[in-house]
Amino acid sequence: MLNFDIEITGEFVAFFVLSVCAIVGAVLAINFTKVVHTALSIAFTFVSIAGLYVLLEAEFIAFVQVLLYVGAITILMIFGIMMTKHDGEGKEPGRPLHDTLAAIGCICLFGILFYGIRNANFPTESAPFVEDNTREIGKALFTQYAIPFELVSVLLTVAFIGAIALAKREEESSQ
Amino acid sequence: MEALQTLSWSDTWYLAPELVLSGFAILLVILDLLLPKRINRNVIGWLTLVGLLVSATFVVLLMLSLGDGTDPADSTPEFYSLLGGSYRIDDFGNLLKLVFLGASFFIVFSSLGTVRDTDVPVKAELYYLVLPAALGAMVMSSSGDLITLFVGLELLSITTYILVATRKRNRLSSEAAFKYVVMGGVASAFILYGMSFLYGLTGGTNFAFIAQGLGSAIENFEALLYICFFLMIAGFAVKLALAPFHVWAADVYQGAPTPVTAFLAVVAKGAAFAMLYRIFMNSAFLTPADGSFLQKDVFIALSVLAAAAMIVGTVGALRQKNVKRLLALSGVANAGILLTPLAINLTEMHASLFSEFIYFLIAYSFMNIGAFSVLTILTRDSGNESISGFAGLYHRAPWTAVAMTILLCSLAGLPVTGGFMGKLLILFGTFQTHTYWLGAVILVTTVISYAVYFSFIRQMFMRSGTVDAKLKMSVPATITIWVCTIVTLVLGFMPVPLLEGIDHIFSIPADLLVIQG
Amino acid sequence: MSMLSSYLTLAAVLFCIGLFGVLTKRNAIIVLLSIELMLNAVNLNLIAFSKYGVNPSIAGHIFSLFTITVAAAEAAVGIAVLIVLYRSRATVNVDEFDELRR
Amino acid sequence: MLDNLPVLSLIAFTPLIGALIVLLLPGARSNWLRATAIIFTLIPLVLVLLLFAVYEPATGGGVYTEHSTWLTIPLNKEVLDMKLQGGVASFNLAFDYHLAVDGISMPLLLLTGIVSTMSVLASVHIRKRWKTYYVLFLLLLTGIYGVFLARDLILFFIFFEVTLIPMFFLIGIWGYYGREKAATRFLLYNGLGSAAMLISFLILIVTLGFSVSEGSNFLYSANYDVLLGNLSDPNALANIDTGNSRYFGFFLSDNARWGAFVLLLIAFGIKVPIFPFHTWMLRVHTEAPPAIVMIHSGILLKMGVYGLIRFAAFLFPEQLQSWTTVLAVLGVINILYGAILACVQREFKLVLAYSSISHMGIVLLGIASLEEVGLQGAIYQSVSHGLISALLFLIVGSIYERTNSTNLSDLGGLAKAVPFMSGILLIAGLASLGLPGLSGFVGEFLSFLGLFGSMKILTAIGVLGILFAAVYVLRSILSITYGPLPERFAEMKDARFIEALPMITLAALIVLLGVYPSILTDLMQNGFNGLLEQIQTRMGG
Amino acid sequence: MSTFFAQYAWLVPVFPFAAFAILTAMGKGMSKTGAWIGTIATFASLVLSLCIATERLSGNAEDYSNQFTWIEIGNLKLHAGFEVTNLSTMMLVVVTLVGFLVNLYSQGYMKKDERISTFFAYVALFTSSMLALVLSDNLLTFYIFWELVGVCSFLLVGFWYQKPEARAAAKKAFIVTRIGDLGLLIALLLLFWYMPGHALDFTTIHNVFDSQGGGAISTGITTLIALLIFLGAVGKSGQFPLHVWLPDAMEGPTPISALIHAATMVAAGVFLVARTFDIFDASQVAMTTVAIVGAFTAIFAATIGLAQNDIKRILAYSTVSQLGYMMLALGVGSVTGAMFHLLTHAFFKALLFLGAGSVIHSVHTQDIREMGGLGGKMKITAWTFGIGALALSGIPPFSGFWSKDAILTAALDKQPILFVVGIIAAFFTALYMARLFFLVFVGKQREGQHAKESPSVMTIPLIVLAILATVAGFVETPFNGWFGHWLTGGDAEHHASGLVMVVSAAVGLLGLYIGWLMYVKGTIRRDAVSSRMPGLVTVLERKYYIDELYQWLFVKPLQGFGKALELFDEYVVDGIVRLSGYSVSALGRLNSRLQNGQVQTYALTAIIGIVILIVAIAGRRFW
Repeated sequence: MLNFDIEITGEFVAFFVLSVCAIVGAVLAINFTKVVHTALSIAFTFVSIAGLYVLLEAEFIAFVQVLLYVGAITILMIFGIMMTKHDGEGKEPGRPLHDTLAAIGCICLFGILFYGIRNANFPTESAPFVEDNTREIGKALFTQYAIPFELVSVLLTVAFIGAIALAKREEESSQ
Repeated sequence: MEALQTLSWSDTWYLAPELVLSGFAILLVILDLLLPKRINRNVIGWLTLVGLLVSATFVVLLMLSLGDGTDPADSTPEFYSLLGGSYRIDDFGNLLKLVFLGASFFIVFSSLGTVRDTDVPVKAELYYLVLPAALGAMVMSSSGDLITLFVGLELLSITTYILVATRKRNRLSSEAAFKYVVMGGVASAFILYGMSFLYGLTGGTNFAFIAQGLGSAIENFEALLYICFFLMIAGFAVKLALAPFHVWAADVYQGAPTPVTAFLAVVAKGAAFAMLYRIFMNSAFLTPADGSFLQKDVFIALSVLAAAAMIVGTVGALRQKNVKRLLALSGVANAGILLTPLAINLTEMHASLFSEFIYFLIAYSFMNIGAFSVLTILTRDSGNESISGFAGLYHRAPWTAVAMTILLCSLAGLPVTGGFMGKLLILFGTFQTHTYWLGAVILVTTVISYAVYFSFIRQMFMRSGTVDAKLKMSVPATITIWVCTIVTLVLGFMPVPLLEGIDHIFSIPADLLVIQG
Repeated sequence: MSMLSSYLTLAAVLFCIGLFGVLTKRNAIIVLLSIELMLNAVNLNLIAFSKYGVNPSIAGHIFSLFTITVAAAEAAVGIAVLIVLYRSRATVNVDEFDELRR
Repeated sequence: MLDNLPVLSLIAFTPLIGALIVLLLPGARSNWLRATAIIFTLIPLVLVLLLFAVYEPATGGGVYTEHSTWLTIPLNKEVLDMKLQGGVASFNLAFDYHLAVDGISMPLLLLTGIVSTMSVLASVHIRKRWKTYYVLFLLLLTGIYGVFLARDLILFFIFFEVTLIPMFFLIGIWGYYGREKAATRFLLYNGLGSAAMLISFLILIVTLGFSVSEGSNFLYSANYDVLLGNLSDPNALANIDTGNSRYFGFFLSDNARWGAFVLLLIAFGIKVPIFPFHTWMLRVHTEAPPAIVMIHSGILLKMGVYGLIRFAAFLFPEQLQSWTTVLAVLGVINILYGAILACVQREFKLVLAYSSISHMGIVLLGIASLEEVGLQGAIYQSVSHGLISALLFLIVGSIYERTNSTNLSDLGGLAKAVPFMSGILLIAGLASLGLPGLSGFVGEFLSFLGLFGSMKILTAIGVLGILFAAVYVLRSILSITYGPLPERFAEMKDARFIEALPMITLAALIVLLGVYPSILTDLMQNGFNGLLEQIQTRMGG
Repeated sequence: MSTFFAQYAWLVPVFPFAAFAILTAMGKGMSKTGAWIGTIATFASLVLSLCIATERLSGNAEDYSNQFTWIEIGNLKLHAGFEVTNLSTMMLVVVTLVGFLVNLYSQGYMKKDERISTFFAYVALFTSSMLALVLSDNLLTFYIFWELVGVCSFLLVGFWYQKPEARAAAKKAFIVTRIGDLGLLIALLLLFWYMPGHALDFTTIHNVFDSQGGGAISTGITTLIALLIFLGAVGKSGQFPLHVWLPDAMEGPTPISALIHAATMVAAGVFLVARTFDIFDASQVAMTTVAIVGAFTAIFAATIGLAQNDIKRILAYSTVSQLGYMMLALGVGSVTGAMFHLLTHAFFKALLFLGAGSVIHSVHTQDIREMGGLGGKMKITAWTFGIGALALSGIPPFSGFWSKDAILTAALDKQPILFVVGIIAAFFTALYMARLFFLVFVGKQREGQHAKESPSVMTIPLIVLAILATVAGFVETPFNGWFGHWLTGGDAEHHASGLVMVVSAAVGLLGLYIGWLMYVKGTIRRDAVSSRMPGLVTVLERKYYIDELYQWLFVKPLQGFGKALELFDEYVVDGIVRLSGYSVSALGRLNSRLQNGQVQTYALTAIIGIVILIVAIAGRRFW
């Protein structure tokens, strides 16, 4: 079942390298105890994923990925990290049962997913793809996906306002 | 794909309810910024109500403009489809939208005058954020496309994350919000993961596409398709708080401001159901039944979850002393019941799943909102969220106690209330399809739930509280309580008009299945 | 093993790592980051399907765009909530957020 | 004169109207409340008595039947073509508002009227929250009348449940020390019973209740008469096994029949109660206020009997027939178990509770006989036990009010202090132990007589119960009324008029039924025809 | 016509019932008048009974019966009705006569009691029920009144309810007889289902069982029915082993002992067997059983009577013994003998009880060891009591002699052993009667006792009964079988047996003589037996430990069983209920343990949940 004989192509090599980077980044992120390290290594993973997007001919998405995740989200996180103090990291007693169960759960889930993926009978040919997919994306966004697009704007506004409303310190004078 | 459809100005008519909501939301944000601090933010509450009402009016108008498909000569379309079917104005959506808007209306209405600034410093946000949340819910019930669905879901979720955290001075509120964010995020991830497979295996995000692709998908990727559905089930189970995915609910309900709790219990849950119906009836249900057990198994999984939710919710509520947590667990049990019509699937014998569902949803909404309104009044009075806060309520406010009793009877499914009729209909469905075990679970958990709900009644009627003074009632809350009580009774005694109405306008092929694209 | 399978497997690995992070990491910020990792795995899935899927289409790209946006919003709200929480608890340890219980 | 009135509805719903009126009266005017409650308890009694006067046993109560559709719930019209007969025009679930009276329900209606009136009179002992009390009391009455009148399964179920809630309150608010526990126990146990009943009912509705009316209008009916009709109709879908359950879910298989039957047995067995489902009622007997126990022991338990006969027996004659031995054994266990336990109790109310169990065992024997004599005996015994236990608890209430105890070791010699009450207590006791000339004997005798034809040994063992009855009745009553009178009771006053009135009435009725049983047996004359005919045909075929 | 009065026989029980109704309704307000109402009503019954009797004495009067349908269910009918036969006429006369005399006597005896009207009400109810029982034409009606007399007996035994002993005695009386009633009830059910046409009336029973050749009912069932009926009779008539209640029943007022526990009700058992004699006659086993039980009871009770010291208890055991005689008579096939003895016994035993009552009334004790020499003070009582004692001891020409003679003759015919037993019992009877009489009336008077003769309202009944006890025997002598003929319609069974007459008279005299020697003359020391065989005397004094035996054999085990069942009920039946409650709530606890506040636990639960769900539901398809 585990059939790994794959043609070694350029794409594959690139995929291999990037995926190793992504996984290593992710694993490191999980293993680091310092938050900053974690944030940075996860950013590394995000960049690797962006690379994979390029490989998958999704340059626009890759761009957005870098911009949003590596830029915005990770920065947001570091921002958060800096705002919150984090002294007593890594000193708590472990939770062996919990961690073991979590590991078992995740591994089982992965096993199931892997079984599904392995058992799938994917079409070997990738269909010819539109050249300028950024334009296509733009077109689609403003035609067929206009409603979700507008909605996302509402969503972002709400998140923005909400985040401010929550995070802002209340003036002592008020009420 | 056919010629790309774009939005035109004429489509604003179809989107009017949604547009009204987003418009009001933006307007109120600005208003809140401009209004001087000293002005009581109840104004925003009232305006929120106006927005909800206007939106509801448009929904009704849209419903009236739709044909019911009974008369072949009638050329009025049974539904409107926008953007290649990615957004649908049909009776499924409209009915649910009305429920969401109505529920939101009563929740906001009853909270007017009971929410205290000391508790919720950002009162304006509490009110106007209900609008985008309701908008999200409406989008979820109306979309015919995975992407739209997802965005709607996230709009609702993110808004509710914020709403939960609005008791800024309360340590519990932000903890609840955090838990909700984590669980909600994981759930979203699961749903998305499942959706990504659904997209990948069928080649479309539109339900029409998905339906077409299912046939070959089941041949080639049966296992992956199973996984895809189960991943989505997991995500939805978290959103719906079905056991064993329910544990967060109690914490979040407890931490949130009471109106938000009611919103979570009614609107958020209902919206998740709307999405579940949309997705599962247009994908899992349409998988070919011969040669694969996929369809059967998915619905069995839903049945199992429904049963587990009923059992765990009821049993868990037995030992619960905090009213909000108790109602959360009761909500878990009720989610199980609400899931049942879908879980027993649409078959030759059982075609009334939607009317069963929506009937009980309506009944459930009213009884929950009523109960939460009573709770709001009580917690404002004493700050006591424990069940003992109800002690001696009969002596302090006899009529409220009576109303609460009726609402509780409805929650417990005792005749003659909306809860009873709704449960009876759902039960009848389980028996029609010979799913006796599920029916038995419903009944037995219902009986156990008597112990839960009657413990309130014991407190209200058989114990004496620490305070004897008359309970101070706020007018909107009182009105809400009585509206809910009366509706509950009416639903119990006269279910037929509503059911006939639903039956009249609702038709499964046109309104639930998106086969025609 | 086709490329698609490889991508899917990678996505699955990342998803599960993310999940494991959510389940085990004590630091609330890492938990939030792990959720982002899960969402990223999903995006990878979507893009891979968009190229190699049964019916390759741009829809996958769109979907992932929305996902990314939504994830950003979610992260923002999450951090905001965390900040409020931190103010009252002076910790970001998830396992110390247990005042709501039973 | 009753022909033009919806008399059955009036019987069932006047208490409800009374409840609403009481609700509107000022709570401080206890006299008004009492008077209203009494009036609205009396109205149905009078109506029932009028009905009794004009009731013709030979023709049955068909004239008074009220039948109209109540709810017709549309099930979605797109029920895919079921390959039955072409297109489907409509598909409905119909609950009817169907009230009827016949030889089986008539005696129980009389019982309800009488006992409820006595109980409302006995409610003088209620000392707090009159208004709520009377509202709930009247609500309870509506439920009880409804149960005995309803001929639609769902309507029946609703009335059945409606009795639960007021009872919960009545026990829980006005009961003794352990009232809340008792109330909860009552609610849950009976709730489970109702759940079992509903399962069974729904199985019946989706199979037996299915019929095609007028072309392609499909209907699930919950109407009892429809079910009965389909049961005996060989062409009904419920009786045709097509072997394909997916498309024809209407077949009522043997297994389903058995399942439904056993569930009904459990459901009503809890109410009766049949051993081992009896523990809940012990608490109710001890904890509830006596006026309510009068209703509970006097009427509510009979709802179980009624249900057993009306549903378990009439709808499943075949199953019942093959289980008569089981039923009889259960009956004998009930008789002896209750009786022996009653012999060792120290608390008078518990003695009475166990004696109720014992007496209900006799009812089971009557049902198990499947003979007209036995079945009539079962109803007769129910009525008689209803009157007797109501009387006993009436006295218990009066005694408790004076002595603050009903423990046998605390009491004694009351015959000296309260000779009238003691005398009535003795009469009730003697009736309870089956003394001829009092109603208890007739019921027991008829039941035994019925069963003896088919199961001699079991009946003989069951007859032993009346020996134990003598033991526990005399033991307890004599230790209350006979013997030296303790000092502290010397100043006790005998029954007031308001107490004496119901006592005398009930005692007189007990004597009347004992001496002139034809009052009831004539009434029941044709009540069991349907069942007996079915059994006959089955025996023949 | 000859059934003129018989048609109105139903009025006989109605008079006393009316009295009962009036007395109950009027309540306490009429103590003196009340007594008279009861007495007059009984007198009316007596007059009517005598009219009927006269009517029937005039030759071959036809039996008259009348019935109506009591309950009609389907095609089954249960009747109620009355029937006048010679047998029932005799009983009518006995009951009304003794009843009237006891009423009269009670006027004096119960004078001081504050509940005198209640007393008379009860007596009236009893009389009424007893008369109705006698008149019943079928077994069901019979059973109904059979129970009613039982309950009246219970009420009257417990009349002085404040005495704990009275309470216990009343309870015992009712419960023990109920054991017998069970037998009768089951017999009734059996008969109902086996008799052709579900008939229960005595005439049909007579016809069915008489023509045994028809074999309508198998012998086994017949025996069973007969034995069950006999069980009823055993309970009511205080036969061994259900005799224990009768001596205890002496806690009731003495007139009651005379009326119910000597003359009438206890004889109802004998009457029952006589009434259904055809059933017994059809089963040899049943007959033998009746005879043996009767004979055994006769001697058994007589021996106990020897060692008792309570005047009423001695008489009570004597009653048990004499009822045994009657049963013996029935067992050997002599209905006439039984009924004859019933008749004479009713008179002389009522006489003895009333006499004893007179004594008790006067000296306020019942212990014969505290009495003595009363003969001088209470002449009438002493004389009449003496006559009664002689009649009981079977000394000719008193009535007891003749009736006992009839029984012994029949016994000798059938089975000599039974005869011997009877003779020995007769000896003991004479002996204890001598002891009783001599200890009470002869000898030295006790200090401090101011005995005086009772008022005439009490002595007149004594005199009347004394006359009857003397002469009643002549209706049936070995030389004149009129009574037997009249009663059974058959040929008189008079086998004049000189031997029997001589022997029975001789043992009677011997008993009296020995008693005289012991208690008057002192030739034989009183403790002659007790000093030599103390064990025996104790056994007799303790009534063969039967009560104790029952206590250990039935009462205690049953109580123990009841307690055990109570535990079972509490811990097993209810325990399971509670356990299921607990387990549900334990499940709830499990849920609340899950809610530990850790969001990661929640997520973990969810993940494990979904993994299990997939494995369980999807996994089975791919395994």
